[in-house]
Amino acid sequence: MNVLLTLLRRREAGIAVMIALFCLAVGTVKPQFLTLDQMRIILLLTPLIMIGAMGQMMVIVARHVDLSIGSMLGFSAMVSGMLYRFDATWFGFDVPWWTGVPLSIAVGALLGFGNGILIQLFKLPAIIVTLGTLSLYRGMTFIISDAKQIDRQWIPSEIKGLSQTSILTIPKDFPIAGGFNIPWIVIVAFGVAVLTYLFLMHTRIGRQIYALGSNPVAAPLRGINVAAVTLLVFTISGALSGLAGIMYASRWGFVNPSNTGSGFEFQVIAAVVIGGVSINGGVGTVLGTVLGVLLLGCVAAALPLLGIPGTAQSAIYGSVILVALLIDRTVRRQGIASLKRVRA
Amino acid sequence: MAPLIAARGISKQFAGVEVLSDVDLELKAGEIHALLGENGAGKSTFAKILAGVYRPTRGTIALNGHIADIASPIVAQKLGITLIHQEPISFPDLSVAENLVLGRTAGAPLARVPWAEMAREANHYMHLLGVRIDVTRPMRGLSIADQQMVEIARALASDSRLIIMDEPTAPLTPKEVETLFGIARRLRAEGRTIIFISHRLEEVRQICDRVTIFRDGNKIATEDIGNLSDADIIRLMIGRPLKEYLHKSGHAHIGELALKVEGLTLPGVFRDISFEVRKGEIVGLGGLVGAGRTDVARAIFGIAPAESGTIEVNGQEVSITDPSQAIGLGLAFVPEDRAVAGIFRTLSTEQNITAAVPWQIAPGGLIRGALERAMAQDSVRRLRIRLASLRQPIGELSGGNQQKSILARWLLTDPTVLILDEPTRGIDIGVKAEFYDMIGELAAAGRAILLISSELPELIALCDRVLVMSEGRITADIPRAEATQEKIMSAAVPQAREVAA
Amino acid sequence: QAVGHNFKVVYIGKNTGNPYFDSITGGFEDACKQIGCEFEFVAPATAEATSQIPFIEAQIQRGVNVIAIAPNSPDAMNQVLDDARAKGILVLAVNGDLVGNESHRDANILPVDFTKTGPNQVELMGSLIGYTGEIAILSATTEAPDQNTWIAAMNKTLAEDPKYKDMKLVATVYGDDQPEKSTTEMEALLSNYPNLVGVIAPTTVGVAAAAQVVQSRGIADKVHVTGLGLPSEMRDFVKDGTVKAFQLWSPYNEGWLAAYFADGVLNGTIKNEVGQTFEVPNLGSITIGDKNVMNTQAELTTFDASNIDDFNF
Amino acid sequence: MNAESPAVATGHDAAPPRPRWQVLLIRPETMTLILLILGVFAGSLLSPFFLDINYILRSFTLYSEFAIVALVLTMVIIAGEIDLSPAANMALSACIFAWLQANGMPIPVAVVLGLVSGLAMGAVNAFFVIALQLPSIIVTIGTLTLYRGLAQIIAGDKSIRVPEWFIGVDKIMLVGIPLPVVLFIILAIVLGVVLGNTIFGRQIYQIGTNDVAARHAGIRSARIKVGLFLLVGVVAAFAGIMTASRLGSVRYDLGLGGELQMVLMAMLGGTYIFGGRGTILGTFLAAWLLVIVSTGMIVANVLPAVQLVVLGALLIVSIIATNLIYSRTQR
Ligand SMILES: Nc1ncnc2c1ncn2[C@@H]1O[C@H](COP(=O)(O)OP(=O)(O)OP(=O)(O)O)[C@@H](O)[C@H]1O
Ligand SMILES: Nc1ncnc2c1ncn2[C@@H]1O[C@H](COP(=O)(O)OP(=O)(O)OP(=O)(O)O)[C@@H](O)[C@H]1O
Ligand SMILES: [Mg+2]
Ligand SMILES: [Mg+2]
Repeated sequence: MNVLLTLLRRREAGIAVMIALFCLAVGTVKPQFLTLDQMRIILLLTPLIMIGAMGQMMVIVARHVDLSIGSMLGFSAMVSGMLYRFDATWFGFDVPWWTGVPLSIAVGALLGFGNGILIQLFKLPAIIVTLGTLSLYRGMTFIISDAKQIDRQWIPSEIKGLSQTSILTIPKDFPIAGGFNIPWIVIVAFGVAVLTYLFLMHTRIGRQIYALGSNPVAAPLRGINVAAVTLLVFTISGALSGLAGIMYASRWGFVNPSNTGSGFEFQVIAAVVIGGVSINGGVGTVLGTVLGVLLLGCVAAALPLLGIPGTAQSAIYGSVILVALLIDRTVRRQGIASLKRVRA
Repeated sequence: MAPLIAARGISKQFAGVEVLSDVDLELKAGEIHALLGENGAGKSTFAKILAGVYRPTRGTIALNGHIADIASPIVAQKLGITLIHQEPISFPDLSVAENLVLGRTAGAPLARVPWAEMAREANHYMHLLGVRIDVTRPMRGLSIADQQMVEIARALASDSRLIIMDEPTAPLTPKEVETLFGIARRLRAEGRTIIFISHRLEEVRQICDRVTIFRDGNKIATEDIGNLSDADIIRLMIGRPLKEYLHKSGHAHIGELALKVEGLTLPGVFRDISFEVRKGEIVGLGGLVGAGRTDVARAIFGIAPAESGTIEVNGQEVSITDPSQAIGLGLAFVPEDRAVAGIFRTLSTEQNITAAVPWQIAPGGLIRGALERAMAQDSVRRLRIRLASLRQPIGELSGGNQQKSILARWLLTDPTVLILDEPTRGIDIGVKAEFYDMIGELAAAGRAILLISSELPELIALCDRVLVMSEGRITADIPRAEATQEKIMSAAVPQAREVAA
Repeated sequence: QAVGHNFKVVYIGKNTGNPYFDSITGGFEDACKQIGCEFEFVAPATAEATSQIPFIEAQIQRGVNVIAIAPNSPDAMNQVLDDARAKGILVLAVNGDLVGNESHRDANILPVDFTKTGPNQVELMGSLIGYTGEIAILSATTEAPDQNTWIAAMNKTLAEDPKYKDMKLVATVYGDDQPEKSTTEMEALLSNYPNLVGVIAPTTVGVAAAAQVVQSRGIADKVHVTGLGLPSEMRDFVKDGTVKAFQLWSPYNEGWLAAYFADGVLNGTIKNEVGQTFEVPNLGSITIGDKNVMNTQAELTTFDASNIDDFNF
Repeated sequence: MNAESPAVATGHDAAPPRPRWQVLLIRPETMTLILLILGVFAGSLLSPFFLDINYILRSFTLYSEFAIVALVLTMVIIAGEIDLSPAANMALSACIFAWLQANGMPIPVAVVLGLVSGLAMGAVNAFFVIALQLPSIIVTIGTLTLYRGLAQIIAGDKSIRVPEWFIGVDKIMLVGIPLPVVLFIILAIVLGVVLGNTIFGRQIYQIGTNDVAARHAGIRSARIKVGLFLLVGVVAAFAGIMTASRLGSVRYDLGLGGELQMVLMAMLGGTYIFGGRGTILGTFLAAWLLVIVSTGMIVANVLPAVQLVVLGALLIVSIIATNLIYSRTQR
């Protein structure tokens, strides 16, 4: 009984099972869904959401939410894009290809810091502030870019290469999985996940994020610097959105003031919620979030393969979110029941 | 040699209410010092000021002769001052071990979390306190007692020179209390200082060297424990001899059955609860924090209904699944936690008072301002609620007056059965006396009253019978004549029950 | 009633930040410099069906003489466009038409004769794959009116012209003009049809996405991508050989033609009737086709390594 | 106020009351009103074509559907919940309505079924939020995706036409005011009275202020919340069908992004996102503010970019102001 319970409480197990079942189901209809090749496609669908989800997860664990990530992504991507586009006219020389990476991250961090300041300084609810900056930052993106798209010819080929070339490539003539490779952005995304894990599970500040979300009232009594932690999580969320921004430029080869990053927040929050991060703060694991992202990736990759029209996609996403919520709910019910048992 | 702590002229105000005035107190190194006083005397507030939770409105604190500005819990921690809060604070989603070390000032933000050592250390202290909990399990779901033990362990682990324990023993069993005292003595031997806050004189006598007595936010006296008899202490605590201010409202004549509870059970919370309350009768319900009293009350009132058992109101068997039904049946429930379950902080006092009787103020659906105003006004007058305007948000009122307003809310429903859960908790002494009078009057007016209280004198003085709960069961039903603190305590504490049996 | 040449013309694009409209706008601006009219470009932030309505309302209120619009929806704007025309404003659909609702605009300016687009694309694809093998189409949305007319024409050509008898159209998929969606659809095509040799993507977003998939898989020698694309977006793919050739028209000329047409109509020098012919600088003589549709050029322009650098849009 | 005289035995423990004029004037609605007036000035400075009541009314019809839903949403937020799905609900019920009538069902029946579907969507939200006690923000993010998706499945991405005679609610004029605006005003008055002067309204505030205390006081908070979700559902459906009549056709992306507009209206009106505070008047004014600001900028051909910035800034400024005001009345 108890074993079952603890297994059930392992939210990750649940999602892993969901993913496995889903893939098998699709695989029976379309065998090519279970190929390495397909895995690569799925992996290539996930990096941006994965990176964004790591930041969002920290924010939600700290009992906040960040709706502005999409706009931060767009803005920071645009800043880098414009650097690449105009560096010659501005500085008279071409900047090295990698400059966009730190730049985007820095810009994103700055925007996130802005969110944090508003929230912490004026004691405002994060959901409203970020709803405001969602529109504010998007507008700023239009203004700085004069509503002009940065075309792929301006994005350095090395940047674009990040989503094609890779460190580990199995030689073409190799019997199994010939030519299979995992592009850089996927590796970067998982790298971010690992770092997030180390940060949240193995540093004092990381644990303080959980503590803050778990009991905001008691946090200061335990000497937790609430202001600092809040600012930190929002800054990180911004920085990661910035990273996702440059990754967007790499993956899609352009930066567009209106498309780039719009709707990102919904995908990411969906992934995080599916991953079992509790909106009430204090609860959530990197593994769960990663699995949540992968589940969404599998769904996205399976639809066209099954010939399901794109029009059905968002309905399916919606259902997935609600199902995840239902599972979460039942698991928590178990939790509460066991709690009562403890008392008598 | 300068005293470890020298507090001078400490005063504290909350929203213009002075809850501490000019308290001077000196603590020697290596003493166990008791703080005594009625509920709301200001003990916890003083403790919190020492621990940097509150800043004093006036006054200074010197450590070893040097003025120290204890600006925050972190500072207190650095100065070696640790507070065990009256209500244990915990981070339910973090493991027991983490709760134990959280807030250590040592280490950079990015310092590694030493999970292994952490667990080892936690186990060590848990063993020391003789508690058997898996330190890797999350805090959520621990009993209040266990949570308290973790708090204590935390204090020990922090190796501070001043440890303040605010009613640490309230939820503990005598055995646990003994272990705690053993440790306390050893700490004293190591030259550490302990402030021990408790309502239990015998405990104070067991381990304390000196006592300081608070009343209405003033320090009344500091004495060696040996120089004071219990009678002296109580006199100092409440200003006048006990019997005078707790007059027994004997004359209420006890009428027919109003509330009958039969085998009420909510698995895991309480079981087989049976008792009856008659019109005009005041039945006390005593026990330790976490005994399940509130949950029983909540079950009767339909907030968290029991799974089995029957409830009869005025002889009729009823099923209550929602408070609105309970109210319809003439039940009323003044909850234990005012802020959480009682008041609508930001809404006007008049709204708060009339909340339970909507249809009386809005015959036909539309609210009649004048009608509401008149009813609220009448309650304010009768209960002597002190406020500036009926439109004032109730949050701006003092605790006592908030509590009166909640009582007023329920009196408007003209209840036959009135359940009061810790009605005088955190209420200052003057208002408290008024409450005792009111409760007496209500009984005299033929209402049946179930009084849940952790304050033994209160139970003994006011109640015609005292029921005692322990670990979710009723362990005693003591008629007024035989009700003594000892009897109630021994029934409230689990071990004692086994001994008796 | 002649309004003179200093009339006010506004062009309402699908959405801001859409590179395609920069060059149309360029055409309008230059033409208005010549003519002497006032030109303004406005566009909503998103290309959602109703997002243009407040802008049309606003232009009516501002009393412009000409509203040129790239409609986000074939019918959502019918009511407000009628209001505009009732106020005597000349309403032109420029680049994209109100298919099925032509009565709600005065005239429609398209870059090319859309009936020729399908065949042109098929011929280009054929020339790339030696007129044999399995091909697929990656389109915009399932209901995109222009793409659907072209796709219909492609099917017809493939079926009827013996020249293409060895070319087999195996699938038509829709990327909804989103890079993400288009990419996954393209990937799915490649895994579902292993011996695919060509993909036609008659949409700028789709063709770029398809090219990118081919590029990242390094299968340019095996799968040929072509379609309708913007030189600015396709330049790299052409240069690295991922895409041999693709087609489009000159958006610039659409703006140019629209401005001159408006000037003529407003000043009575052009009769907005089917069959009428008139001269436009640099474009020569233009004929108003049925449903008052006119084109800037007959055939598509083909871009390849030889000429890609001559185009800056 | 002699009624209060006996109480004015102000004890040391009672804080002095705030003067009456403060109670009346220092409220978020005042700020909204001021912003509104400023907006009108700014608008007329920006463009000579702006200050034309008919134009403003006509422009309001473009936002009237959102505004109408925002009024109900205000009550939901005051009750301590939130619903982000109404815009998607509008689209789905409009699609259902349009699809049914396009497939030969008589318009009145189709309308009724459209409204019923809206009610059902409200019920789904209520089920997840009340019965399963899940946070409404997440639930409705889920249902917003789901409803929009279902609309897309029903309509594909082609648009469904409605018959000519059904087109043009916004062209119907009552005393020179377009019908949708009239409906908005009437609904505002009705809901204003309900929220301000009835037990139902009173209890909505009490639930939003302290749900636990409300239940202890015998208030059926679950019932009331369910009622509110259902109300939003059906009103959203109504708004969706009204939009169909205004546009003459229905697509799945009808009212896309409307949820933000609605929340924006409530917030600009001083409704407190965590419940317990806010008024219909505030939302009423905020709706006009929003229309004035956006149309003012559009008619002046201000970049949509700038409009986004202004709206975002407005929201943040107003929430800061609201917070200051409330914390002031809080003490
Ligand atoms: N945060 C606060 N805001 C307002 N009043 C407060 C606050 N904390 C305490 N009080 C009031 O200060 C007085 C003293 O409270 P305190 O908790 O110090 O009493 P205590 O001696 O600890 O009582 P107990 O024995 O019940 O713990 C009480 O009247 C209480 O209502
Ligand atoms: N093991 C536990 N886990 C969670 N909550 C608990 C536990 N034990 C007690 N509580 C909560 O602590 C509060 C006090 O416990 P309860 O009300 O059951 O007993 P009580 O005798 O009424 O305590 P009190 O003296 O505080 O009134 C209640 O809100 C109860 O739900
Ligand atoms: Mg205390
Ligand atoms: Mg209790």
